[in-house]
Amino acid sequence: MNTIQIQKEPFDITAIQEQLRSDNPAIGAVVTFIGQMRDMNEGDQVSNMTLEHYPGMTEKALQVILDEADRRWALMGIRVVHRVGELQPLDPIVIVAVASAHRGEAFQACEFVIDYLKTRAPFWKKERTPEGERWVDARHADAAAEQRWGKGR
Amino acid sequence: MNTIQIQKEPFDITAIQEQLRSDNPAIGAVVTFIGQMRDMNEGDQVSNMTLEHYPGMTEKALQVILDEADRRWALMGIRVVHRVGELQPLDPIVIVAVASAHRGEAFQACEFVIDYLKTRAPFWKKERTPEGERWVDARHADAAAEQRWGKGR
Amino acid sequence: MIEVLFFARLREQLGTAREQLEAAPELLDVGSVIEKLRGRCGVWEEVFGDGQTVLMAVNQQVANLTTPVKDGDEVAFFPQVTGG
Amino acid sequence: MIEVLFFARLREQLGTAREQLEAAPELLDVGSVIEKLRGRCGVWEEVFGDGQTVLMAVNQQVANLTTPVKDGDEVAFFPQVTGG
Repeated sequence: MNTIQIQKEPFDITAIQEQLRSDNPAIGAVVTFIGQMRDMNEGDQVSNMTLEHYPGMTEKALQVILDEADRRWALMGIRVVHRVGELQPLDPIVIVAVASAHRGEAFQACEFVIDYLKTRAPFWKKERTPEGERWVDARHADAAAEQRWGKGR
Repeated sequence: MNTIQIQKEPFDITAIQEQLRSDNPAIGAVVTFIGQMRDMNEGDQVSNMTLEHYPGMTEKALQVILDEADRRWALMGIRVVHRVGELQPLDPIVIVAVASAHRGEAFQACEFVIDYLKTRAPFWKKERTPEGERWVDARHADAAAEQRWGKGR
Repeated sequence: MIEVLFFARLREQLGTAREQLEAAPELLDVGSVIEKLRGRCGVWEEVFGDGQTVLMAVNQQVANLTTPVKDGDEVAFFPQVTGG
Repeated sequence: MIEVLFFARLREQLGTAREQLEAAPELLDVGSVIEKLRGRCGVWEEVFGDGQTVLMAVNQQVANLTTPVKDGDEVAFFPQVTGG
């Protein structure tokens, strides 16, 4: 019911949402988060980015997050696709799409999944700026966002 | 920057999101809500539905909601498309797509817009069930969802 | 003239979508328009009777019983909304 | 053998992505693996030194210093994650 994909290739936003939403006529709400690359970070221009991950652990970590979302809310499918490798500004990095009968659950679960992904899934961003390459630092905001959800595991 | 459309025709989910997200390389997050027709309501099978609205007032009511969202959060574009007329199960009814630099604001604003739309925009659903046609009753859950946002106007 | 509109369940119950009311000194607010409509008895009394939830708008903005009404205004009555 | 992996900034600082450590009685948990790596001095001492935030996993699950390690395990070290 839930799927997780890590890939170098761009993903097809339409296909992901269409396949999820047309899966079941009991679905009343689909909430989708798309995270995309910004051309600025911490005040510097960013021309491109490389995303590294830990193959194997990434999928396991995401599976744990999706299982927890299913435990907390009555959902009808979650799709997560995350890109790795080279990215340009405006490229989608990640999509999280959640289907449910009612919107409240879909909104909460979608935000929960991306908040946990940001702090628990082993991805690392390296940016290229006019001053050279640099690894992106973890944001305090992400840890705070995750903590909102309380003790989950 | 924000657009509102009321139409009989199906809307193009892809085009709406693509146009919004590629508008500005400072956008880091796009949150999309799609509400679609369910084949069941209040325990009855629903074969199709007619959506009526109040032309003129609908657009004004939605404009007020989007203006309020812009006042509350730092957003980079909102798209609302709502269908009227005949609908079948699985048909998308409404899409609300919100772009922002960061995801927290996009999530909140998207949920705010749909919560207010559900209680303030003049749309009415009439369902066809095996027992005949019936107007859908307003859900208490929608009024409760709206009230979460406090006094906005 | 005051343009009066009815939507959804109200439109069906009343059997009319729109009518023109002659402006008159006693039609000074939405409440007095409702009084006039209710005076027609029958289904009108039912729809606008006590305990019925009827929402109202003047010139396409949400209104209440004390919202003023004047010649040329558009007054609408409808049930609770159920879009989205 | 214990498979040891390094990612992102750590991989670059240490100049290696992966190595095999001989299993040994004293390598009983992640903390003792770190002790051994830190003993190499130079950049190793820096990366695993006090005050550095290094996250760890055993067999692809988040671990901490007291997580047990045995022959055949995969132990990974990496900085705070920044995906999404």
